[in-house]
Amino acid sequence: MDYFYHILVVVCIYAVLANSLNLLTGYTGLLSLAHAAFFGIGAYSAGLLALNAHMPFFVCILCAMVVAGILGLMVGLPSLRVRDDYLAITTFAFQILAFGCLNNWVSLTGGPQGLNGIPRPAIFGIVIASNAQFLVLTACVCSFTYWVVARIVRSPFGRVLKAIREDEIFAQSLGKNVAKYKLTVFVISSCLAALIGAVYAFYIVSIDPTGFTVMESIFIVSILIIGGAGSLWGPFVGAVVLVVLPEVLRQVGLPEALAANSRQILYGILLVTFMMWRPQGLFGEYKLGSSSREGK
Amino acid sequence: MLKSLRHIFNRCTNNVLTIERLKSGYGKKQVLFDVSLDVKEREIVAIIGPNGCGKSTLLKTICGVIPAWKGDIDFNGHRINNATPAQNVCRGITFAPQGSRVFDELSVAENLEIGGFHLSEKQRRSRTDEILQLFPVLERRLQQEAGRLSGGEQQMLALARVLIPSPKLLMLDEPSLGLAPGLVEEIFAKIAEINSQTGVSILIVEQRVRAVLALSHRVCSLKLGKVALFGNAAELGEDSEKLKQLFL
Amino acid sequence: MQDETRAENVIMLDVEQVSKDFGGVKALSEATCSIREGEIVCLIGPNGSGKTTLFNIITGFLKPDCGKIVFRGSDLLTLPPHHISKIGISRTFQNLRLIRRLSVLDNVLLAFDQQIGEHLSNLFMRTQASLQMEQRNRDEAFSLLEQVELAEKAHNAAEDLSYGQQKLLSIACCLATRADLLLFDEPIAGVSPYLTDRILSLIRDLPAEGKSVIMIEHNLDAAAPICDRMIFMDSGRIVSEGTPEAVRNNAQVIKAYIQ
Amino acid sequence: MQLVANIIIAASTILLVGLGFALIYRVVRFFHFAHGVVFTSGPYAAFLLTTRLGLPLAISIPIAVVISAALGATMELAVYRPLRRKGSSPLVLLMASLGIYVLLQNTISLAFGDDTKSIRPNTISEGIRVFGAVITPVQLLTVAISIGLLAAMIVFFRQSIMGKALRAVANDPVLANISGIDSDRVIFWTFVIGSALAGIAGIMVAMDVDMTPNMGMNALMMAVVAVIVGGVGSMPGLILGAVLLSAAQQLSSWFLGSQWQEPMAFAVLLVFLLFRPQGFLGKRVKNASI
Repeated sequence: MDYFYHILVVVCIYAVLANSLNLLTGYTGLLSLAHAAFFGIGAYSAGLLALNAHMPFFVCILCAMVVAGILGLMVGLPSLRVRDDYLAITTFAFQILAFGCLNNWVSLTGGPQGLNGIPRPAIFGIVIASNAQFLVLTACVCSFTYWVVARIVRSPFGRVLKAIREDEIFAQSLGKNVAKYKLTVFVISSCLAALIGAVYAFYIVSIDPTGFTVMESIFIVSILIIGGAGSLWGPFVGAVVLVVLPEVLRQVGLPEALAANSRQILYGILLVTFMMWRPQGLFGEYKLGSSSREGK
Repeated sequence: MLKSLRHIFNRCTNNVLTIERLKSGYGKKQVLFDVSLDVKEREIVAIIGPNGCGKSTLLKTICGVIPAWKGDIDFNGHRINNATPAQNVCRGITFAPQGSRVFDELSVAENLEIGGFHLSEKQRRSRTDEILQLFPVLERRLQQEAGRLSGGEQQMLALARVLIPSPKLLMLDEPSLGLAPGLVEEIFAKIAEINSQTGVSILIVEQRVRAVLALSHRVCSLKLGKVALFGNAAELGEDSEKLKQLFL
Repeated sequence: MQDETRAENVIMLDVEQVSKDFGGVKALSEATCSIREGEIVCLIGPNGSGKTTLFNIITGFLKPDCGKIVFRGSDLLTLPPHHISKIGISRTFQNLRLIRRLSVLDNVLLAFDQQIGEHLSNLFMRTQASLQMEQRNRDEAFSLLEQVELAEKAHNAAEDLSYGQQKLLSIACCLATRADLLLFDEPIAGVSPYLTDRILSLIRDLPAEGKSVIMIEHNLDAAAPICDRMIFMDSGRIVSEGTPEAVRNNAQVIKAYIQ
Repeated sequence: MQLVANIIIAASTILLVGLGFALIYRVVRFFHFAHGVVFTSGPYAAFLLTTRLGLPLAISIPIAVVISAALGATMELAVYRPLRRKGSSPLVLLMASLGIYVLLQNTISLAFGDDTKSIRPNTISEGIRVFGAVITPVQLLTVAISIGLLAAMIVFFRQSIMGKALRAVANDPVLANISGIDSDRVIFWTFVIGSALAGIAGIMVAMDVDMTPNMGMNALMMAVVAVIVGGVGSMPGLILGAVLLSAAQQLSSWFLGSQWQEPMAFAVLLVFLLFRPQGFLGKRVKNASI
């Protein structure tokens, strides 16, 4: 049963990550390959504060979100100058830089050993320790994220985001301050990633840089794209498919040593297949990089 | 059945190109409405008309850059509605797009070689030598980067490039665009020379109406995507009132 | 409301000595013109004469090399495009720009200015006000769509419209910004005769609402009856301006077209 | 002196990978991430041929290069060409190539294991002293090969019709199409040549420092950085970029420790993307036309 809860927690975590990335990539059309970095920044900030400063749970989470928000703003700046694949490369560079820092800044982050023994969080005096309790917590975060993203994309604010995704120049010509919107979305998206990152740190107790690699970023993007970018339910479906499917395969009896690779191979195949035959994903309305413009 | 008969008929007349009721456009925007015209062997046909009347669209549709929506494009008895530009080049239709476009990062010699991409090495060399005799300006600058040529020289290069594959039909889109007045006459004289020397049929789009009318045998005037007039070029050249009516 | 006779003569937009160079090609050279309140001006000229460049400069998408543009007292050259739209200049594009996958209604709603719901903080704090405003805008958008005969298609995606309807929609978006100076880039090119009449009559009625229009159009027969003045451009220069009749009979214009 | 030697060696490796990547990017205009796994495929193919089939290294290396070239060409035929036909955006192509990368890298892991494998000719090679710096024969060979291939590429571009067609497509794809160039054929050969270059680069690197299944990502990223820093589409720019990048890396490893090499490279990239996205010698990135 505990294993079952664990899988659900993982699904929730990836659903939050994909959902927050959805705001950026699916609704605003800014492909980011740095989402695992923000996830990691959230986890490390919260972990460090809990370990070294013994801050309460909520303070840790809040600080993690603020740190990630500021960094998100910085990563968002290039998006005002470069677009599409160049933006993807820029975020990619940031991702590698962030991983390099987590891995090498030993005095702060503990280097490859990472942080160990992060204390169990207490919410209103209740210590959260079991997988079932964490499932409730992550499910709450998941609903919260869904609520935030849904409220944003269904509002006039979200309408502007979609306009920027489809045709930036048209949005500008209608008086929308595109730069402001892009930066805001970068910040919100990073904050949400950091929020679930912090929860993850408390859940997993020991964190190390290998959880926040480029591959992890690509995995998050895959979830979003396969589920469907630009749809509210896409990220959930994507998370379920990509997290549960390999578990099912494992149950069929693949040896443990090969499981990691075959899981990756599976999502590599899925990614290529979807790009070729259904680039908008299962439920998406948006194909990456396709603007509204018809060729003249 | 009827269609193939028509193609046979087109082959019997001396039409190089026959277009019937052609419809075309970009995306949803229809630009050409039932355009029909024909070009005979060794003939220069001018296409004139105000902006946005579909002159360039017509050339692009013929050469296969944009698809024809409806209608027939017949070249030497073959229906070429869905041919790619590469197939058309092999068949003998070449196209010099607007604004003296050349490969500016390639040398003059390389530009000419690209023009004969589908030919064999030997053919390419002999064709290049033949064509260079028509363009002594280029011969002196073979190794120069094409982007560094003057505007007039670039247009000469663009003309030379499309002549390399020994086309039967040459399509030129505003060869005079952006050139100084003196050069325009030079280019027009060159086009006339090409036509008389090689016997290639030419379909030419131009804004400089009087100059192009003096050069052409027949003229097709488009207005809002429809053929407003298709007839003798010299006659229209003398009819100022008619011209003004077609344009303003 | 302003006194009409006086408003006729007040200058709304002043373009002075504007030049723009694209890698050695003079797209605009010392273009000078002015637009009065409540006037419809038609900009004509051969391809590459600088008409669209002038539009791009007025709306801030391009910065000129030199010159000055003043709109109702504010200098436009220092402002970014979105700001220029906010102070009352709106435009359409030659290669139609619309958000094709959004509904017709959403396209119009997008264009309204000063929406409470477009500020992030308001989304969570002033939910009620945001919703009310959205409802008001929705009503207004519907009446605008009715005006352009697109109300029935309000919930269709913009890409499902015909080309002419898309042009109408882009004009409706322009109107929804509540701008007073409207720049239309080839509003009737490629449009069916029926919709051409719809669009032209829509434009003709704009001055009565205190709006001015500059439009680029090649179909002179259709455009001439509705415009007060024509400006003819050639090679980046403003060659001639005056009543449509005068410009069309101007020797220089004829010469430029029929060289 | 050792530092200068290291910079030259590192630069020539980057140049080798970058040459292939830049070639492909120039023609197809999207980031071909799977180039990284083509790079890895070279040494693993060589490893397979020498250890399992017992072929001598001198024979298995050319075969391995052919295998890499075939791998790259297969990607083009099986994935990229169909995608292009559908008019997919560069981002979709980029994601597809990431998918291919993940797929193939893990296949290699699965087949060979994640541990380090070696195809070094002899286990311990004596360093040669050149101007007071110690260089291994393999490193010397790497420098020689990269210079040789650079020269060969220049000749290919300048002399052969395919090389010229390739430049024409990179220069003006629309005009190339109108001129009757079959762009699919040109792109196919671009992938063949670019992938062969990647295979060679991978083998040279593996002969120097051994191989792991994920060696390609790092190599690829260095190539991407060098290409962007140098300026897309400029051969001298690429050389400059490779030298600049390896200098930044070697200096940072000299002063900060070797673990900072990689972050340093990306810091350089970020600076360039922020302040000069067109790179050193590249043309200005065209803004969206209005």
